Amino acid sequence: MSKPKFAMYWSGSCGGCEIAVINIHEKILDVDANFDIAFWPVAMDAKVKDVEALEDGAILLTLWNGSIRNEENEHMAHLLRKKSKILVAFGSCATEGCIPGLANLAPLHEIFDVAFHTISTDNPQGIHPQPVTKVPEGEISIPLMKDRVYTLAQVVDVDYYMPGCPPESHQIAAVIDLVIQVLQGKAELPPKGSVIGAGGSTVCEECPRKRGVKTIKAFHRIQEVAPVDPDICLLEQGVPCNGPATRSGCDARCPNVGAQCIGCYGPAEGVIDYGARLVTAFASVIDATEPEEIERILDGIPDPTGQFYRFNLADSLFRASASSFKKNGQSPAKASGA
Amino acid sequence: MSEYIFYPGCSMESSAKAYYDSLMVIAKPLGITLKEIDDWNCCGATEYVGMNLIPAYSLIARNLALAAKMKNGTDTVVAPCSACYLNLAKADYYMSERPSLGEKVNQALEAGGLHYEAGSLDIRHLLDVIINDIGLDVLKEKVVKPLKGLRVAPYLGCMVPRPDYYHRWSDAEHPIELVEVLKAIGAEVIDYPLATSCCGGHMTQIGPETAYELIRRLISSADRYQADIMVTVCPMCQMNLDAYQGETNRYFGTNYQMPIVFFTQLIGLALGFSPKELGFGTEITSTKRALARIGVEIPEPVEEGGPRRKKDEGLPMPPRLIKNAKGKSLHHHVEEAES
Amino acid sequence: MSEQFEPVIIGFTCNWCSYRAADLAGTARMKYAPNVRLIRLMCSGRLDPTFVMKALATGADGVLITGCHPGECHYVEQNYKALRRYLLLRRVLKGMGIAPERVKLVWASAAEGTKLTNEINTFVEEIRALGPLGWNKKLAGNGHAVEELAVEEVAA
Amino acid sequence: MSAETKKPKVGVYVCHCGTNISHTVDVEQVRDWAEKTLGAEGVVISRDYKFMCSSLGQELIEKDIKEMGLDRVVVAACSPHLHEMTFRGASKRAGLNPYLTELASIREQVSWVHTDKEVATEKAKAVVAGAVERVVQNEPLEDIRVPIHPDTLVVGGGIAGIQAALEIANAGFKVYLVEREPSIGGHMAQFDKTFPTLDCAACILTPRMFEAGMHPNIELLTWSEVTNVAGYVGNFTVTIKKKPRYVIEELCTGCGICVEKCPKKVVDDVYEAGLGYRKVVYTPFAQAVPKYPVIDAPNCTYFQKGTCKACEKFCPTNAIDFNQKEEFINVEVGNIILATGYDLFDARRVSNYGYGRLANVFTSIEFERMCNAAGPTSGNIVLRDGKTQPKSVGIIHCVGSRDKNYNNYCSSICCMQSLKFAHLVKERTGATVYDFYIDMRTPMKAYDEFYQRVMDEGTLFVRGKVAQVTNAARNEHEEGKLIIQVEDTLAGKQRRIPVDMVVLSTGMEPRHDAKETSHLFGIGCSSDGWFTEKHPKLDPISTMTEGIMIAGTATGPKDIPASVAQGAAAAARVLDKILQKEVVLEPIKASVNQEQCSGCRICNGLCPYNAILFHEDRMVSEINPALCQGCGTCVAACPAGAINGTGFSNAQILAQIDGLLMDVNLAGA
Amino acid sequence: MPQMTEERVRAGLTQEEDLSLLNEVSMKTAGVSHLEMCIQCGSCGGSCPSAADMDHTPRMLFAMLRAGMRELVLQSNTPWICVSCYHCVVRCPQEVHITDVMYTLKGMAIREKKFRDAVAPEFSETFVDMVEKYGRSFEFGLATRHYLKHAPLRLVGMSTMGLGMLAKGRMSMTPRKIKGMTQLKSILKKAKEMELTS
Repeated sequence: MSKPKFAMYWSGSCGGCEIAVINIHEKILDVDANFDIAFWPVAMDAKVKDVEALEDGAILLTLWNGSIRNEENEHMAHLLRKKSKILVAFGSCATEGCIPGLANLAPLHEIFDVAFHTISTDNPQGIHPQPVTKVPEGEISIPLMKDRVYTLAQVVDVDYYMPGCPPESHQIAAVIDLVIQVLQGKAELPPKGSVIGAGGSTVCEECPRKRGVKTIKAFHRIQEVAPVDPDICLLEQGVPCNGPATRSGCDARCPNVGAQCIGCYGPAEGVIDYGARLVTAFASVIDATEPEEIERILDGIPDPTGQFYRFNLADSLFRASASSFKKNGQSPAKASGA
Repeated sequence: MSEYIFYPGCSMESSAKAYYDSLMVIAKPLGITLKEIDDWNCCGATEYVGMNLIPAYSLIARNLALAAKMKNGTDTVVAPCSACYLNLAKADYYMSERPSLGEKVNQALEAGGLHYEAGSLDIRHLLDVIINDIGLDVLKEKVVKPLKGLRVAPYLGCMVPRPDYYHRWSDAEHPIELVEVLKAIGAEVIDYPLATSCCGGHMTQIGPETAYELIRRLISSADRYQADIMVTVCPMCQMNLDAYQGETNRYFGTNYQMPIVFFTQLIGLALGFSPKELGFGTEITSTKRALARIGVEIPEPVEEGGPRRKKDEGLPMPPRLIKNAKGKSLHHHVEEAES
Repeated sequence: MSEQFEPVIIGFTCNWCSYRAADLAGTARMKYAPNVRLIRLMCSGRLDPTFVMKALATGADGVLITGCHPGECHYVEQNYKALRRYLLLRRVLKGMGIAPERVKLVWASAAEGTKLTNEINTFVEEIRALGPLGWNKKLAGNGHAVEELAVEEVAA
Repeated sequence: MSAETKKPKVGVYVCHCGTNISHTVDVEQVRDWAEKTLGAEGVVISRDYKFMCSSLGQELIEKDIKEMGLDRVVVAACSPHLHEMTFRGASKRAGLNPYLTELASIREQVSWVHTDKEVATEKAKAVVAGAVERVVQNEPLEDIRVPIHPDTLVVGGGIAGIQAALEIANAGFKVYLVEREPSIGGHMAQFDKTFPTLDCAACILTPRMFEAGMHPNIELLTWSEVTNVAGYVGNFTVTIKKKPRYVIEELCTGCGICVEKCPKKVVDDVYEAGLGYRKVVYTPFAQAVPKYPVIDAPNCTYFQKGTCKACEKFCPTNAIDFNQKEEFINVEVGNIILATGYDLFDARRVSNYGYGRLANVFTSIEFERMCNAAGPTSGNIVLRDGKTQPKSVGIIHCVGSRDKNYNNYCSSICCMQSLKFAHLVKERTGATVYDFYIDMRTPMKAYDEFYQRVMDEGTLFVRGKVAQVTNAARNEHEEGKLIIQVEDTLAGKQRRIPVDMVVLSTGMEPRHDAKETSHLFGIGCSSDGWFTEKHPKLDPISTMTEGIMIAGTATGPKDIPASVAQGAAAAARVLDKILQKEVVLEPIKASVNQEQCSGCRICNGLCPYNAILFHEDRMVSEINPALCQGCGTCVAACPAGAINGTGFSNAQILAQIDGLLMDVNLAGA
Repeated sequence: MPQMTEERVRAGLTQEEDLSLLNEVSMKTAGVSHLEMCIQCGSCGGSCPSAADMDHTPRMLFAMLRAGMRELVLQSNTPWICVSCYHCVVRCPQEVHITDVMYTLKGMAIREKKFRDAVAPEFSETFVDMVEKYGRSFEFGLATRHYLKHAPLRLVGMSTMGLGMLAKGRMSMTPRKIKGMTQLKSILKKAKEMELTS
């Protein structure tokens, strides 16, 4: 009996998720022992046409890492969806857009400008990538950018979600164990649409810091609080820690080492908009009744939108900022060369 | 040192020169710096607003727009003339109360390249600034020659305490500010009932009989309470009571000789300045007799004229309501009587 | 388009004050702009910022939040919590490029039918002046071609 | 998502409300649209009817529930505050959980406030769509029943509070009657006569006071104040502060020797309204209930200087105890009646009337004390000098009332009070009486007849709001008098009327601490400061807070008969609840999903009822449903989305938003 | 006819043909006049220091405005006798801007030439002329022009006082002109074009 097929794909993301998978150490051997790795560009050579040649549903499990930033990403998402029985949105980029999703705060032309025409870019000829370029050998093309960053589930049907930037290796190992047990008939898959490899509550559940009833008179950036009390809830010390609203599963890694949670595990179970939870949570514990005083306290959070949507913008109710919807001929098809 | 944008008003250049001179003299010791609005125009008095609406308010607002340009660390405009103070404050207030008026006025101002954002300036009367910014303590400190024995009738008139759009004054009818200032410079202040009644305003010009009656009421009341002198904060009031006193006497067959001066003049005397530099002598009804009472010798305490409240018999009275500048009442105390 | 833009506004009302003020406005046959559609909450404190975002993302042009006057909350002081959330929410909206003026918090007691109608009329005019938000249309784009949509500039 | 498992069957019922709705909303169009467009949302039937709230209308719904198996109902009609109970009742009768029925307000929020029929019809559709989407997300809920403690707290021992306490006590239930002054009796005890019958106030009030003082079911707590209220209808725990009397009640016989021997007098600002004096150890008045005196510690020589103790020396029963401290007691009650009364407007604020400046200007309450035979002048109407009888008196109405500078409302009693004064002046002095009024308001039984009687007695009425009272005489004739300057609006001329005495008919104001009181008891309070009724007409003695009633002038100016009636009515309501033994509460409550709670404690400080407790051991928060009042603030605040609020769940509200914006998205599609 | 609600006044929403006399006056008055809120209590007429010389008390004028008695109101001497003391304004229980309404009535009477005694209107006009000419008030010019026209005899009587004023340096015989006359003129020109409902 042949082993079931496994695939992992890397779209719009940093690649940290791939590293996280490798970080499960010898557990990776279990993957190889139980699966036939059909397609995993990072780990082994493979061709898209080989995937296209597979029967639909031939791959048992695909871990999709990365956001949908361009048409190639989208094309591959549709392809792997068709070829996979179980498609997992793996990591923050795939589940909620993650840092690439912050591009949704700006219009595409600005993104191109920053990438190709600012001082940090060494581009003496001012080259601006074109969708189609004529070369002596003929035409070559690069994929078109989409208007904004999409999560995997916004493009194709997704079976499971595994949050984290990247997902914790021990959680990956646990998920792999689970799948193997399912293969061996020892366990059942969770219901479709579930979040796997994470808890249902939020980071505070796993955070060892002591917490009391919160009344906040001022917010500070963590580096401005000196010294940070190692045993007391960071939020109580005025540090806007995203922990209360961020899904558990990471063992409260950041608060454990004295840094505030920045929210990479996304919202808790059933939450519609991650940022809204932080708006209401932080605002609720402010100890002031006069608008001026409240505003003064809020000044302590200089970029609330950035802080509340660092990982979740592409999956928020708004998906993007108004300016990213701007019509301005920014698409590479229309952008003329430099 | 407090700095203010200064709107003198037309009278300060002419009929109320004494007001202007005395203000300039006392400003320095009191720590008041006045930056005159560059090229200000007439506020329109009570006449312009009686002709039309937008032009009248545009006329006033030109001054506000010019003043706003001078905002530099201070956004307070000080006007010594009651009518000017009221007109400026009123334009500012109505331009916000009725945005449609504000818009139109600004359209007119734009024709002259100006603009005024209603509510962006704080428009205050000189007396308000002296009592609330400089303060009675500083004033008392600077007094070198208390006006002991001079019986002064404080005459505030109408347009300072009323309609009081921004609730700056302790009361619209019986305010205490002028009384407090006069007490601070050592004067004996009489409590007569007409301190904020009308001097006749422009009626001296257009309906003198009406005006004379109003002038008579004021002077006769001050006289009944044995005032030596009346003190005002307004050029129009001073003009009417002073210059038309003779006419009034002729009309009613009376012979009042009630001098009336500006409060800044009396402050100046108390601060040790000479009568001449304070503009004394420019009044029509002579202050000579009244002034002779001070600085010459310490006079005997004068029996207070007018009705006196009896305390030791009869039914107790409620204590008087002292309101703070916002018009809120301060709680009253229990009056005690040992039996 | 010569036709006047008719904004669609979602209004959140408190069961004890503003919803009753709306009832009162009705009973007194006061007239006001028909652009606001009300949702009853037990208290302005119940207002989850999610509701506001949801309304704006789903096609509303503005959101009106109404509660009891400070110090008069039926549940003692929950309207202050609404106030705090509202002030932070506005900052987030601004970051999203949405004019914070599209969301407004006003106080109206059960007796203030007139005030509520005036606030509604004023707010409708304010939103009318801001123009359509049309977030639902923005999101409805197919992801490839960017639709021609007016986008408001928000001052930094 | 639960709705997807079984497709709901929703019935939509659109009411014409006679023509109240159909005049501005095309009801048939809404009906058709609901069935057609909202079919996808689960609407299986849509009907319209002339009056849905009629028994026939309700039967229509019941029939459909039974025959068509509807599991959700939307009635598009009036405000839920009017008929939500009605239609939930209909659903219940047909076997459907009442909380699966929603009322969409298309009358108060649509037909009555808009004029354009087309626009109004579109809005009505949106409102209906919102309600349909919402009702699909509704969950069946069960009413909450709580037992009622049979004891009652009455706050305020004026005539309204006394009446309420007596009614309940006479029915056999225990009442705690709390009064912050040393004696019950309230304002009425200060009055001389009552209008229009001219009954002696004391003669009709003191029997009631004694009855309340002696009643076995009434526990009188005078010189006491409520400091804390916890719990909810049926089960309040109230903390009452008993201020130290410095007199041991058990030993005191009320003989009055201490009062007699006390060497110090102070102006009595309360009972004598500042017009007379009392001793430092005192009972406010002869008929006080209870009879025990109180030592006014701040003014007592012993407390100030450590010497005197005259009262202690002379007390035959050793009842004086200078070491008494304030004491806090807790009582358990099922219901509370607030009858905290009013304050008088401070007439000094109207500086143009000269009160506090001009000696012979008096307030109405001063004048009451002056007329009272037990008052400082033994009932003689005299000037401030204490001896001269006035030859002319001016009485001014509406002082501080009907005036945007002070209070914008009519104080309702001042016209009659002024007429009573006019009569008393005439009767006792024969002086000329001028009565200055804006509008004469004499609407109750025998009131206008009294007006005519006073007219007949020769009082000179002047219609005009007095501009000023001044002592600035303009001529001999005015010299030494108070001059009332007024426009006689019927003559169209300004008049100056010199008089010897002016009486200001001052209005009523909410208690200065009414806002604090409303917070303490968790009831509504208008911006003026009057307590808010549950319904101004149909339920004037209830508040929005279950179990707390209001009576008397605490809700607004009223006269004695109205206050007494309200006291009795509030008592009847309380008795009704006591006899029902339990009370039904709407199941709008919050609860914490213990699995999802992270124990962050953000919600902990948000509940004003302390209903959220934190389990340190399990590190989770939990809500006590008995204390939860259902405001939903914690639901909105939970960052983990772990708190659910029944009746107003996220799912319900988000669905309602979708429904309300359905047209926007349909148009866009 | 739309009601003259406070909201409408604030927003300046009106069309001339919609206006009743009461509403017209309300519209032409600075601020929000609250004129329609008058309860006819007479506190204005009672307060007025010069009521004795008025043919109608202010309260009566308001009733007449409500009754639409345009001619009678504009012919009344009441607004001209008003001394702007604001006693009535602070005492008015309905916050009617009484003094400002008087100004409006004066303006209307001048425009419609309804006043019966020309002294006061012409004094106002002279004053306004001076201000529009110089940007500042010019007491000497004003007094001489006014008295010459209306009270030559009084001028003689007043001359002692006037001379006194001159002698004491309290009256200047030459006007002072502001620098920005052109600017002021263009502002006033534009303002006059825009008079709310002219």
